[in-house]
Amino acid sequence: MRFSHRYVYLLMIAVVAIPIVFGFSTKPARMISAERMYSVVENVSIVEGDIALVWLDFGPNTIAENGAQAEVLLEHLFRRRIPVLLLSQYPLSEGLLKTIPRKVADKLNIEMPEQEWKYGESWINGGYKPGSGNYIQSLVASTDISTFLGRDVLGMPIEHYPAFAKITGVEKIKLVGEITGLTGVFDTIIQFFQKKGYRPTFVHGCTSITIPEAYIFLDSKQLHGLLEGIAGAAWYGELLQRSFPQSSHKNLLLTNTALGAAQIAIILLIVAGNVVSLYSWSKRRRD
Amino acid sequence: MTGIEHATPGIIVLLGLLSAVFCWSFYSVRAGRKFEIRKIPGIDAIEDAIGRSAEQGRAISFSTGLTDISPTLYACLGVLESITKTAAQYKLKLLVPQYSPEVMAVVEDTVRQAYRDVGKGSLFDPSTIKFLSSEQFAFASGYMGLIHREKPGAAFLFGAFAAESLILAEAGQQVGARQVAASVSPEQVAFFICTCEYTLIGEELFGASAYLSRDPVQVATVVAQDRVKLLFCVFILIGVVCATVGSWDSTLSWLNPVSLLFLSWGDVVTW
Amino acid sequence: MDSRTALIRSFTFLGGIYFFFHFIVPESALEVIGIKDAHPGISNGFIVIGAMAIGLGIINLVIGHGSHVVFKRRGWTFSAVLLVSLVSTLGVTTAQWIRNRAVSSELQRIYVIGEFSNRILSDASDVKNPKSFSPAGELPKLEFRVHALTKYVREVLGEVERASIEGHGDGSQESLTLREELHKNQILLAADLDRVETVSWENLSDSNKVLLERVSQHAGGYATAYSVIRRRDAEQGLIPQMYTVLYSGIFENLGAAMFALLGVYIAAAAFRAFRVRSMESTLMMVAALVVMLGQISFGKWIYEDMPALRQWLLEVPNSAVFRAIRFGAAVAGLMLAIRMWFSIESKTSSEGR
Amino acid sequence: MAQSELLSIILGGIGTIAIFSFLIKENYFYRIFEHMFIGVAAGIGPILVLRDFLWPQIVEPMLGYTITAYPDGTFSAEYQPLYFLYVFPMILGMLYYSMYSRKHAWLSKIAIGVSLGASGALAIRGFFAEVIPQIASSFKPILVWRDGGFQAVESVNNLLFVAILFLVLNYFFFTLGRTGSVQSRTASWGRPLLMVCFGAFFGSTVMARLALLVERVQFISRDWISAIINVTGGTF
Repeated sequence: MRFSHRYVYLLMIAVVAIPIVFGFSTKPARMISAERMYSVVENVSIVEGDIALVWLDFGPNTIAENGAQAEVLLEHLFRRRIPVLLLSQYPLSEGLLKTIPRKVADKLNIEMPEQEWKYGESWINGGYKPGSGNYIQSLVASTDISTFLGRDVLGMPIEHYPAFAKITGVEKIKLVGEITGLTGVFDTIIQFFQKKGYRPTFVHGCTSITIPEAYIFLDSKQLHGLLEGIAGAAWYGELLQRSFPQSSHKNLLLTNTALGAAQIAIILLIVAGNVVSLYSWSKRRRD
Repeated sequence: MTGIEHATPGIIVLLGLLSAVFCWSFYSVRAGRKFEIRKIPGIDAIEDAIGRSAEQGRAISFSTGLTDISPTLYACLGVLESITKTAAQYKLKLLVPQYSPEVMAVVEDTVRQAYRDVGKGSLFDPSTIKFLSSEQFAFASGYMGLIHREKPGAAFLFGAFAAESLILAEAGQQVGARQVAASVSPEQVAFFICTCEYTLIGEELFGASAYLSRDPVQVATVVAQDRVKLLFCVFILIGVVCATVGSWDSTLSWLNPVSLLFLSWGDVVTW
Repeated sequence: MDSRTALIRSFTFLGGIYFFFHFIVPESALEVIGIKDAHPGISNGFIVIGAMAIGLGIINLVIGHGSHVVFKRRGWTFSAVLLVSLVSTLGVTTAQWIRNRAVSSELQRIYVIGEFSNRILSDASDVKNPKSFSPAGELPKLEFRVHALTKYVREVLGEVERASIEGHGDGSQESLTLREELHKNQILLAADLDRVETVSWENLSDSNKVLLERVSQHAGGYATAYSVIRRRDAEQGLIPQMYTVLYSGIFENLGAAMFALLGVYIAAAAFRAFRVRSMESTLMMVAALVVMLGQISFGKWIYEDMPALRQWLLEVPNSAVFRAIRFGAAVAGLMLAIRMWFSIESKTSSEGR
Repeated sequence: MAQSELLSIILGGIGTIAIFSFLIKENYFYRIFEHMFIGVAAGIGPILVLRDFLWPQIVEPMLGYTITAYPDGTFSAEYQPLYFLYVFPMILGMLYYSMYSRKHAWLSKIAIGVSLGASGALAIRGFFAEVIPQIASSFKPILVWRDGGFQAVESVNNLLFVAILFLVLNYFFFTLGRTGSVQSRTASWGRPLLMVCFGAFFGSTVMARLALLVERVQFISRDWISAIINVTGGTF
């Protein structure tokens, strides 16, 4: 009995490793909510001085899922040349606020050497903002967000960056993205990030555990687009690749394939286990 | 509805009511009224597991996981105490891996006391109360190693657990220990059920020590908590009826027992 | 009940009394008696008690593994590994901490500029009850304070000038913008000083107000730019590098690896437990399968509405059961809480022998 | 890439493999990293408590380090002697260490007592904070009329919700019904429902756990390997 478990362990690792190591990737499954999200991001209308706000509220524990989501969303926004303000309500994500946009920008810079994506133009990092609900309320209420935010993580005044200098009111924030695996965080955003005559486009990336929560808002049309775990990110990547053929998301597809395979493996294991026990049971019945 | 920082008049009344129930149960138990506690299926599993490791002369281990100083810990200590006493009788080695230094102090105290109570104080060896780590996964790795080296015949996992629950339970499973788990974190119970001989669910953890010890005070506590729950059940029932009426005739939608609890001092005074 | 028991029990009771009253007494009343503002401080006091216990863990480890090493017991080499990494981590983290404190106390000298000029303003505009405290009782004259300020600022600017000769920062884009910002504010600040020194400070005229405000503003910009540069420097050097290796290299990676074990264990658990054995195990298996199939595309092939079914399962039955469990546990917790607080025990586990 | 980062990746990779080697059997390689992990964690923890709590929140105010001295000899604020009261909890906390002395071990029970008492009283507040909102949100109309119409689906769902809630609560009564009473006979009905709930929890956790496994495999097969190549110059 115990020995067979080693086989199970081995099987799982193999199932996960083979696609990643040998680069087998299957076409991701179509995700409606991810498709909705793609189209809203594609069609959000931006004029000079408008920005997008993206909250990265995840730490090492959910980076496997949320990291990929953050990357595809940022890539899309960067490609559309929408300036992104990055904030976080979660202390453990401070490091990621630096690395993830940098990674995406580097990718694009290699892809299109003639153009440039750089800090201060394509994105700025507002850092960790404690006080969740209260903070968001006062942010929304403030009539001059650039001054309300004060300085970025480098200690630069936000006015220092032309693209972000003139965020007079919250109305300038056309799109709000929330990437998190924490429960209750997105609720606060939906609750507080609005005021009379202003509701931005909300997009959300959630982990497979928090999908149910997110669905509630999707049904009530409060949420305009959703990335469900890796699968959602993978389909989003697929869509990006369709409109920007040179953009590749090999890793993402591999991860998605590995995950799907592993999950199917578990289901098959359950089935196999039952078949075996049923067989031995019927055998016992016969003799 | 946000968390409640300060008691409203309604809550104070409710608290008074609950304390009354509490006192009543203690009084009636003291007065010698007998309450039978429904058998909690897991209990046999506990005694059985200890018995087995006694036959094989293997150690037993008891972990409170990530529990900090809290009522949950208090409940676990009740169980630990009676397990320790049994272990002392059989002269079994008892391992108690620790997560929090503060809890360690409490646990060591309880275990030492339990040994003394059965007159085996000399058997108590402080080194079996091992501090592993205050970091979730460092603790888990330490526990895995410990279990595999000491190969206990029985492993008890009582208290609050998080993602590491499965790692701990799987370790016991691998060395073929008979495991009994009890968790107040429903998310983790599923993993215990898959890997342990028996799993006490949620409140059963609180009932267990009363059942094991038959100690009047603990019995009284269980009696009290049952009565309080009954009270709340009635409360919910009323609430549901009110809500239904409210939905049928929206002019009555103000009917809501809970709203009484949220009346502020100001409202009461003006009232 | 002997005196020790009595003592312990009374301490236990006293330990709870504060929080109980803080809960019972309405906020307005707390405000009146001044508890409201003191509350964070007081609860910190309680946290301190627990925080003092941190040493226990280390003592336990050192005693346990130390004896292994000393008496060369079985597996003493591993104990040695543990102790070595414990000591080195303690050393490095402490060194890192001290180092950062040194940097911030250095930066404090610059932050004072802005703070002090603001303070001069606020004190001068509200002479009745000034915020600053002077051991001499009476605050010094405005003129004197401003003079002290300018003198101080010149000193500091000099220091930083000398310090930043050892070219700070890496050549990266950020550090360039930073130095630009630093330089800009330095010039502005110097200009402000000149103007400050030319005007009279007999009393606080509006033009003077504006001047001081500008000083504090530019000092602020100057301070932040410099602080970022210094912190970036502080990230160089051996200690921070060792810290990175210990923290990101060992601590984070091993944690992630442990966490990842769950990926294989969960499969083993499912394989072992989800059998059509009893009604219970069957129900559990079916629920798990529905949820799993509901979240992968594969599921839709089996049954079109699998995701919807999953959704319903999680929203209706699951949340009801979850609530019932938490609810029961909470009530039981409350009863135990009361017992804990009043240390109600039949046999005397709170007795001091 | 900085030396330290490179070293971190290499060490991290070796450590990861060591942890995974446990899946075959408990072995020396694993043991080394297990002890290293515990050692490092034990070293980081206390310093964090000291650095982020004890020093800035307790010691500094106590010693008046939070007050800035201005160039003109004045101070940002007057020293608050009340902070010195923190000495008492400190002394209380020190009592924990008496557990190492045979003679005075009982003193540690005082510190334990205070913690128990405090957490007891706090739990009373916690109870109301947790339970009241839950009760409130359990008040679901079991017959739903909205905008003039009867909502069949919602009604059924609410009815189920309430029914399940009560059935499971009933399962957790221990002393209510004497054997043979209605309660004790219906008590077991809650259990199947519990199992459904746990199954669902299990299922919804699987994906997240697997994601972590994938992350590790990627770390080994990409970052770690390339770091090794980077160091050895690809000559192996």
